[in-house]
Amino acid sequence: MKYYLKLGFILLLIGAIASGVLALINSYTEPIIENNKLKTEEEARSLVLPQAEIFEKKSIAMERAESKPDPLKIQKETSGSNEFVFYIGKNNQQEIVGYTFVAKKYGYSSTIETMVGVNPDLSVNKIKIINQAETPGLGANCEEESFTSQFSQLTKAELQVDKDGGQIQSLTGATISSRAITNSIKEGLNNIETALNNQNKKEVAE
Amino acid sequence: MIIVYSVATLGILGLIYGLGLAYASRKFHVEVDPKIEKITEILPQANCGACGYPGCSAYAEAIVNNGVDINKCAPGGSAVLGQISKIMGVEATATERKVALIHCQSGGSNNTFFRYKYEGIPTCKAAVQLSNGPNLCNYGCVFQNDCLEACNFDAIHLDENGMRIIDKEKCTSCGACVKACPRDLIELVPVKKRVHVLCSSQDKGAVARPACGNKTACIGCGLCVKKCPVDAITLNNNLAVINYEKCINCGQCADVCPTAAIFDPLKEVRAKKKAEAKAKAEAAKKKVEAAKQKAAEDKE
Amino acid sequence: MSDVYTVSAAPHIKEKVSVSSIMWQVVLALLPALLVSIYFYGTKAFLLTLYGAAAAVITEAIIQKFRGVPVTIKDGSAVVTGILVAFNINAAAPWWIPVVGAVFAIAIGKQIFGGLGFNIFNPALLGRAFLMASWPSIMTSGWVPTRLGSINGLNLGSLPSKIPEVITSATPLGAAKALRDTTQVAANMQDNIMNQLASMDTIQNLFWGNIGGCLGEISAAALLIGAAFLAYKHIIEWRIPVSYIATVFVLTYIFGGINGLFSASLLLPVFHIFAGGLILGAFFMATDMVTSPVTKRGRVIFGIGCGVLTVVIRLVGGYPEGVSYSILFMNMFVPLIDRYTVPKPFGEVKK
Amino acid sequence: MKLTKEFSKGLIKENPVFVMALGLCPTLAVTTSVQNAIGMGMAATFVLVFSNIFVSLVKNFIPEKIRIPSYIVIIASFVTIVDLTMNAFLPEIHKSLGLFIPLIVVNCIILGRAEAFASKNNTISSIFDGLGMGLGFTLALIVIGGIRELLGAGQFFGMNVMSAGYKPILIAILAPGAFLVMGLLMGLMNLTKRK
Amino acid sequence: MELIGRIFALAIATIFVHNFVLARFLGLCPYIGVSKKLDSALGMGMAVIFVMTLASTFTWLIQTFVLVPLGLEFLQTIAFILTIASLVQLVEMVIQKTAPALYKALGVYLPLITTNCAVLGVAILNINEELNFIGAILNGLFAGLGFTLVLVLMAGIRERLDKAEVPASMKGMPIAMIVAGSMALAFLGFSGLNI
Amino acid sequence: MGLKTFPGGVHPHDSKEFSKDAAIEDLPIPKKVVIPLSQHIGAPAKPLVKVGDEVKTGQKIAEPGGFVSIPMHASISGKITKIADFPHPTGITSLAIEITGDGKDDWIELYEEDNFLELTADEIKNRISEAGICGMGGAGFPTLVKISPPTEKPIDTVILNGVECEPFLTADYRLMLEKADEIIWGLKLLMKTVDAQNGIIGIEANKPDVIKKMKELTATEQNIRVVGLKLKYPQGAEKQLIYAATKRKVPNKGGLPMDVNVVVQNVGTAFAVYEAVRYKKPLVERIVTVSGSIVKVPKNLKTRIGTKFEELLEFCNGTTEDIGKVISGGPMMGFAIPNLEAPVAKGSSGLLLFNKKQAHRQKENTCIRCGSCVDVCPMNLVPSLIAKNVRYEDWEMTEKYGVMDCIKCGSCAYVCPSNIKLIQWIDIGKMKISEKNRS
Ligand SMILES: Cc1cc2nc3c(=O)[nH]c(=O)nc-3n(C[C@H](O)[C@H](O)[C@H](O)COP(=O)(O)O)c2cc1C
Ligand SMILES: Cc1cc2nc3c(=O)[nH]c(=O)nc-3n(C[C@H](O)[C@H](O)[C@H](O)COP(=O)(O)O)c2cc1C
Ligand SMILES: Cc1cc2nc3c(=O)[nH]c(=O)nc-3n(C[C@H](O)[C@H](O)[C@H](O)COP(=O)(O)O)c2cc1C
Ligand SMILES: Cc1cc2nc3c(=O)[nH]c(=O)nc-3n(C[C@H](O)[C@H](O)[C@H](O)CO)c2cc1C
Ligand code: SF4
Ligand code: SF4
Ligand code: SF4
Ligand code: SF4
Ligand code: FES
Repeated sequence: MKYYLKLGFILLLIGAIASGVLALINSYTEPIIENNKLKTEEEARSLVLPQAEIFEKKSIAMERAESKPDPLKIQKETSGSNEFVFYIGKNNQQEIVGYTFVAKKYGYSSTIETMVGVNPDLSVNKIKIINQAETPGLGANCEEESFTSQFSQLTKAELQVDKDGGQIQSLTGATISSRAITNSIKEGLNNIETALNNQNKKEVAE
Repeated sequence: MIIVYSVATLGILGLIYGLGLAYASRKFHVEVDPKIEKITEILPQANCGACGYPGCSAYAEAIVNNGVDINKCAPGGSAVLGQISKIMGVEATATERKVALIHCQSGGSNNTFFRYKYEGIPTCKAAVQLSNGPNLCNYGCVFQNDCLEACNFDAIHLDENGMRIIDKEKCTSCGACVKACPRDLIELVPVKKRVHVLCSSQDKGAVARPACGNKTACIGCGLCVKKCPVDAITLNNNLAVINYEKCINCGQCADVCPTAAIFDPLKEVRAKKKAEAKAKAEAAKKKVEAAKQKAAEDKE
Repeated sequence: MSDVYTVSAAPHIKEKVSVSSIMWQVVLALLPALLVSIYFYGTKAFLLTLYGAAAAVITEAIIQKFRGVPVTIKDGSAVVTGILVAFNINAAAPWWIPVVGAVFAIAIGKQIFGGLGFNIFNPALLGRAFLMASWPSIMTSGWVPTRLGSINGLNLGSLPSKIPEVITSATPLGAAKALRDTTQVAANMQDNIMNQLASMDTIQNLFWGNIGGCLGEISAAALLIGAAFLAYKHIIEWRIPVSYIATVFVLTYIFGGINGLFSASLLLPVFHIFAGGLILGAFFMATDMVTSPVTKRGRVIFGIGCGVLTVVIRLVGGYPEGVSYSILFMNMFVPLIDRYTVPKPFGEVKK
Repeated sequence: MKLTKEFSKGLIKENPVFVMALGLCPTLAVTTSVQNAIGMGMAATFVLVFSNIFVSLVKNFIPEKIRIPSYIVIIASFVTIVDLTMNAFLPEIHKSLGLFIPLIVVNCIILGRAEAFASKNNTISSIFDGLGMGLGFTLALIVIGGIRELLGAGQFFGMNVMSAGYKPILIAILAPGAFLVMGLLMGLMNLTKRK
Repeated sequence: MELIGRIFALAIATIFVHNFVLARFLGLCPYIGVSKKLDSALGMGMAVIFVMTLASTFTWLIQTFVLVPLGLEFLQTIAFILTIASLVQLVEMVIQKTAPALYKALGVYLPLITTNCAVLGVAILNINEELNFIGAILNGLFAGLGFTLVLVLMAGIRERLDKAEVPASMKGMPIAMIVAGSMALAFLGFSGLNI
Repeated sequence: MGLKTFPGGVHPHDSKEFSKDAAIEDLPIPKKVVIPLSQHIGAPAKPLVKVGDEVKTGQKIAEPGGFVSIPMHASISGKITKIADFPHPTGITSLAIEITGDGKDDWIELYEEDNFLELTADEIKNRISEAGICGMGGAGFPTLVKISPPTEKPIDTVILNGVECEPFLTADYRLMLEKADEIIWGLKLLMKTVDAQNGIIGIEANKPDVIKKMKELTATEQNIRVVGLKLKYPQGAEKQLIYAATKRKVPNKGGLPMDVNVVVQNVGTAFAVYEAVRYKKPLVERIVTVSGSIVKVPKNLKTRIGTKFEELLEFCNGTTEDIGKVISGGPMMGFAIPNLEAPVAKGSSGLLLFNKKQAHRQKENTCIRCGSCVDVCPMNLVPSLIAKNVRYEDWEMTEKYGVMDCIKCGSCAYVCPSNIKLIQWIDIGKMKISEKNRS
C-alpha cells in the first residue's frame, strides 16, 4: 500500500508542478489572448463601420429566432438562437452612425460568420468574413475583397445571389457559401429592423 | 488563486487516477509470461500500431508466442531491436549456418528432356500433377520456379540457362523453398560443406541416365560409396546420399563419379593447393637435399 | 520437341470468350449513346470522347512499360474507361478535362492497384470524382443546350410566371434539386414546376436525349439499346441494374415529392430513372465486373445500396446527381459483400 | 560525431513521417500550405526537444510503474505551453492549426522518442535526437505542404508561382488529395530506394 | 420526434459528412496500422467506439464541472489526456480480468487507443462545438462508428489487395494511402449533405 | 416432355456427331495387355500371380486390397510377363500386370443362369463382387460398396446414369441403343440388391432415340421411370443428376447419395452387372469411344481392359493430322496424357485426339471478376475466389470457400474469359487442404 501511495504522490507532484507552471504561463498569456480577441473583433467592427468611434452593445430577445440552429449539431442552447446581439455605432457627437452585427449561417461545410456594418438607413455599409472553414479555393474565397465589396450599399431587398435572381455574383463553384452569407446578412438586417421598431414602439409608449 | 486551484485540481486528478489504477492493477492482476513482460517493457510504449499489432504488449506477445520477426517496431529503431534480440535470440545464433541447395542439375529448357509440352499454371505443384511433370525425369526439377516465388529474401535467381542459382549470401536458410518444392529437391546444408550429389533420381541407372537432359544423373553405381574415406555416402533407392556430418570435403567421390552427378567446386582449388603443396614440398625437399649436400660437402 | 504432345489440365475445350471480346463489345454498346451525343452537341462530343479514350490508352501503355509488365492496351479495357470518363463530363468542358480525368483514372484508379482486375474503385468514376473535386465549376455548371435548345427538358412555355435562373440554366436534376429549397424557388412555383418535371413531355425529352447533361448520359434510349445488346451477350447480368433501378423507383416514389411522403405522381420515379446518369450508371458502370461483387446475392445488395445512396444524394445531398458517388461508395463495400455473401454450396445442410 | 548522427538520423534515415509513418494526422491535416506546415513542425519540434530534455533529466527519479503517465503529463504540459503562446503571439497560425496543436500530445513520435530514446540517454544526445526528429518531421511536412500548395492553389508560401492560366488542382488541398499525395510520395521514396 | 430527427442528422453528419478519418484527419495511425486484417479491424473498431463514448462522457463532465467553474480551461489538454489514459488502462484491466474472451477480441486494442488522436480529438471537439451532455456522448458514439466503418472497409479492401499484383514500390503503406484517398473521394459524395 | 435439370452448368457443343452412328465394334484381341492394379477409388488390388504364370481370359489375377477395392481379371489368355510400373490412363505411372497373349483367347468356364432375375440379393452381390465391377462412369467407385449401404441409410431409388454429358463420348449412347434390355435387367438386379422400390434412367435430351426406346421397353414396368434431361453439362454428375431426377440434394461436405436414399450407377455398370450375374462373367471389357475431328474413322469399340490406346487408334486408321493432344476420357474431365502407351482401364470411356490447334490453351490473364464462373458452378461455389486464395496460399480462406465441395466438372474453367486454369488451382487447393486435414 505504501508503495502505491508513493506512486500516487510522485504523480501528484509531477502534476502539481506542471499545473503550477502552466498556471503561471497562462496568467501571462491569458490577457494577451483575450486582448487579441477583443482587438480583432473591435478591428473588424471599425473596419465595417469606420465612421463610428464608440460601439454600444445591445441585445434583444427575439420572439422567434429566424436563424435555424445549425442543423448538424446538438448544441448547448447558446446565445444567438434566442438572442440577437448588435452594436450601435456612434460618433464623437454621440450621433448614431450605424450598426454592426455578426451574421451567422451554415454554408457548405461550416458556419460562416460575417461582421456586417450597417448604415443608419439599414443598407449594408461594409462586410468582413471573420470566421469560416469552407473549402479552400471555393467557399473560402468569400474572404476576398472582390466578393465582399459587392455588398456595400445594398439594401435588404437587393441582397440575393445571381442564381436566385439577385445581383450578387456568387463565387465560382461556391453558390452555397455565397448564398449562406447573403441570406444571413438579410436575416440580420431583418432582426435589426424589428429591434429598432420595438425600441421605437417602446419609446413611443414611454 | 488560480495557481492553487490548478495545482490542487491536477494533483487531485493525478492522485485519484493513480490510486484507482494502483488498486485496479492489484485487484485485476493477470499473470503473463515474464518474457513477454520484459519485451513489453523494452518496447517504446508508443502503442502506435506501426508493427501491425494492436499495441506494444500485443507485439511482444506475438514475438514470444508466435515467433514473429523482431524488427517491426518503427519508433524503437535499432536500439530496441538489439535489446529484444538479446532476450529472444540466444538460441538463434548458436547453430551452424546453413544454406539451401537444389539437388538437381537439370531444370531449364536447355538441359532438359521433355515428356510433353506443359500448358498450365506456372507452378511446380501443378505441373507435377499432370502425368508426372513435363520433364522426362520423374524426380528432377520441373522449373516452374515455386522455390523462387517462395523465397522472401530474393536469394534464388535464374542463370542464363534458366537454372536456379541460390545466392549463399542472401539465403537465410528459412526453409521456405524446401517446403515449396514438390519434388523435394531442396535441402538445407551446412554452408561449409561443398561437395554435393546434385541429383535426386531414385530410378535405376538404365532409366535415370537417358532421362536426364544434363546427363548428370546418379545411376546408383556405388563407386562413391566405396571411395569415400569416411563412409559418409550411402545408397538409398539407387541414389547416393551424403551425410554432411561426416563429410570432410575431400572430393574423392566426385572424382570417381562416372556421370558427374557429384559436384565438387573445390576441385580446382584443391588441385591448385595440391600443386602448391607439392611445389613447396619439393622445394623443401630440395632445400633439405641441398642442405644435406652442403653438409656432406662441408664434411668433406 | 515437335512430336511431344501437349498436356494440360481439364477441361480441354473452352468457350469462345475473352476479355478483349467482352471489352470491345462494351465499346460497341456505348456507340449509340455517343452518336446521340454527337447529334445533339456536335463534333465536340466526339472529340472529347476521343481525347478521353486516347489518353486512357496511352497512359496505360506508358505505365505498363514502366512497370515492366506486358502492355495490354489491345484488350480494350482502357478504351472503355476512357470513353466512360469522357461520357461523364460536360460538353462545355475544355479538351484537357477528359484527358486529365482519363490519366488519373488509369494511373491512380487502375494501374497503381496492379492493373485490370485488381482495382477496387471504378476507374472512370474515380476519374470523374477527381475532376469534380478539382474543378467543380467546370464540372457542374455551364451546361450546354442541345441543338434543339433544351437544357432541362422542361417545356418552359407552359409555365406561367418568370422562372429563376436556377431552373432555366440547370439540368433536369439540377432543377429538381433547386425546387427543394424555398430560398431559391418561390414556394408558389414549386408544385407547378414539379408537375412539369414529372410530365410525359419532359420524360420524352429525357428518353431521346434532348437535354443538357454529361456527354454519355443524355439519351436513355440509346443507352438502353446498348444495354440490351450487352444483356443479350451475357456480358452484363440483370441483378445490379434491376435492383439499382427498382430501388430508385421505390424510394423516389416514396420520398421524391416536395410535399412529404407519397406526394409524388408515379411519373416522378420515371423522371428520376431517365434523368441524370442513372441509366448509364446502372447498366455500364455499376456493372463493371472488376468493381462489383462476384456473388449473385452480393450483386443485389450492391444494386440496392447504389440505389439508396443515389436517392439520398439527389434528394438531400450537396449535388443534384448521386450516381457516380453512390457507385464509388458501394465499391468500397465490395470486398466485404463478397466475403459475407458466399453462396451456400449446393447441398449445404441447414444448421 | 555521435551527436551529429543522433541529429541526422531523423532527417532521412529514420524520418518519422516517410519511414516510420507516425504522426500521420497532423501530417495530412495541416499541410494545406507551407506556412501551416512550418508552424506545426516548429510546434512539434519544440515539444519534442523539451520533453526529451525533461524526460532525460527526471528519468532516474520516476518509478517504472508510473513512467508512462508521468511522461504524458510532461509532454502535455509542453503542448499546453505551445498552445498558449501560439495563441497569444501567432493567433493566425494558431487558428489554422486549430485542434491539431493539443493533439500533439498524442502524436506517437513524441511519446515514442521520450520512451525509446530520452529515457535511456543523456540530456545532450536527447536534445539532438529531439531536434533531428523534429526537423525531420518539419521537413516532411514542408515537402508535402509545398506540393499540395503548389498543385492545389498554384502558390508557394502564399506567393503565386504558377502562370496565370493555371487552374489549380483543387483536390490537392482537400482531404483526398492529402492521402493521394502522401501515398505517391511514399511510393516514390520506395522506388528511389530500390533503384 | 424532432429529437430523433436531430440525432439522426448528427449521426449522418458525424459518420459520413465529417467522417473523423477521411474528412477530419483524426485517428489515421490506427486507421493505417490496424487495417491489415478484417478481424483486428473489427475488434479495434469496437474498442474505439467504446472508448470514444466513455471518453466523451468523462471529459465533458470534467470540463463542465471542474475546469470551467474553476477557470482552469488551460488545463484542458493535460486533464483530458490523463483522463483518457487512465480510463483506457482501467477498462483494459477490468476486461482482462472479468471477461478474457472479450479481452482477446477487444481489450488488446485498448492500449493502442490512448495514442489515437481521434479520442482526444472528439473530446476537444465536443467542447469546441459547444455540444451539450447528450450531444457529447452521441458525438463520441457516432465518431467511433464512423471510424469503425472506414476502418473495416479499409481492412476489407486491404485484404483483397493482399492478393493483387500491386507494384512492389506501392505495396503496404503507399497503396493504403491511395485507397484512403479514393475512399475520401467517395465520401465527398456526402459533402453538402443537409438533412 | 418436361425436361428436368439442375441450377448452373454450361452448354458446350456436344460434338457427338463423329461417332454417334458408329455401331459398337469388337476390337481384335490385343497381343499384350497391361492391367493396372488401381483402376478404381480405394486400395489397389493385390496380385495373385507371378511373372511366368499362364492365365486364361477371365481368370482372377489380383484380389481386393481392402474393403473399398476390387479384384482384377486377365482380359486375354497368355503369360504374365511383367509386374511393374506402367503408364496409367490418368497420366501417372502405377503398378500393373502385363500379360503377353497366346492369341487363343482361352476363357475360363462361363456359366449361364436362366432365372437370374430370381437370385437372392446376397447372391447377386456376391457375383458383382467376384466380377470386379467398379463404376464405369468415370470415378470408378467399387460397385459392391455402393450397393451395401449401412442399414440406417436404406435406398429407395436406383438411378441409372445414361446422361453422358461429356462432349464427344458416345459409348453409353451406343450401349443403351444396342443393349437396352440388358441394361434394364441390370437395373432390376441393382434395385434388388438394395431393395429399392424405384428405378430411374436419366438420359439427356440429345439422345431422343434412346429415350424413346427405353420408354417403350419400360412402359409396362410400374417402378421404372425414364427421365429426359435438359442438354446441359454436367448433367451426368451424380449430385446434379439426383437433383434433376428426384429434387433431392445430396448434402455437401462429403455427403453421399445414400444420404438421400439413392444409388447412382452408370449404364455401362448396369450392363456389366447384368453380365456378371447372368454369366458370372468378370469385367474384362468395356466400350470406348475413339473420337476427335482428326480421327480418320471415329468408332465405338468393345475393348479388352488393358489394351493400349495406340491399338485403338490404329484400328480407327489413325489420324489425318499431327496429334496435338491425347485425352483419356471426355474433353471436360478427361486426362491429357503424354503418349498413347497407356492402357484402357475399367473407367476409360473415351480416347480423344486433338490437333495442335485444338490442343493449345491460351495463357492465363488476370481475373476480371466477371462472375461467369460463379454463375455456372453447379455446386454453387465461387471458383474465382477459391483459385485466388490458392494462388496466394491462403489455405484458411480456400477451405472456407468450399474447395472440397468442388466436383471438378470444369464448367468454370470452360467459361472463364481470362483463361484462368481454375481447375488446376482448385486441384492444388484440394491437395493442400486434404494434406492439412490428414495431419
Ligand atoms: C470538394 C468540394 C468542395 C466544395 N466546397 C464548396 C464550398 O466551400 N462552398 C460551396 O458553396 N460549394 C462547395 N462545393 C459545392 C459545389 O461546388 C457546388 O456544385 C456548388 O456549390 C454549386 O455550383 P455553382 O456555384 O457553380 O452553381 C464543393 C464541392 C466539392 C466537390
Ligand atoms: C469414402 C467414400 C465412400 C463412399 N460410399 C458410398 C456409398 O456408401 N454409397 C454410394 O452410393 N456411393 C458411395 N461413394 C461413392 C460416391 O458417392 C460417388 O459415387 C463416387 O465418388 C463417384 O462419383 P462421381 O463419378 O460422380 O465422381 C463413396 C465415395 C467415397 C469417396
Ligand atoms: C462433372 C461430372 C460429369 C459426369 N458425367 C457423367 C456422365 O455423363 N455419365 C455418367 O455415367 N457418369 C458421369 N459422371 C459420374 C457420375 O457422377 C457418377 O460417378 C456415376 O454416374 C456413378 O455411376 P458408376 O459408379 O456406375 O460409375 C460424372 C461425374 C462428374 C463429376
Ligand atoms: C460491363 C462493363 C462495364 C464497365 N464499366 C466500366 C466503368 O464503369 N468504368 C471503367 O473504368 N471501366 C469499366 N469497364 C472496363 C473495365 O472493366 C475497366 O477497365 C476495369 O475496371 C479496370 O480494371 C467496364 C467493362 C465492362 C465489361
Ligand atoms: S527460401 Fe529461404 S532457404 Fe530457400 S533460398 Fe530463400 S532464404 Fe534460402
Ligand atoms: S520448386 Fe523444385 S521443381 Fe520447382 S523450380 Fe524449384 S527446384 Fe525446381
Ligand atoms: S468450382 Fe468445381 S464444381 Fe464449380 S464449376 Fe468449377 S469445377 Fe465445377
Ligand atoms: S470466369 Fe474467370 S475472369 Fe470471370 S470471375 Fe471467374 S475466374 Fe475471374
Ligand atoms: S497522429 Fe493521429 S492517430 Fe497517430
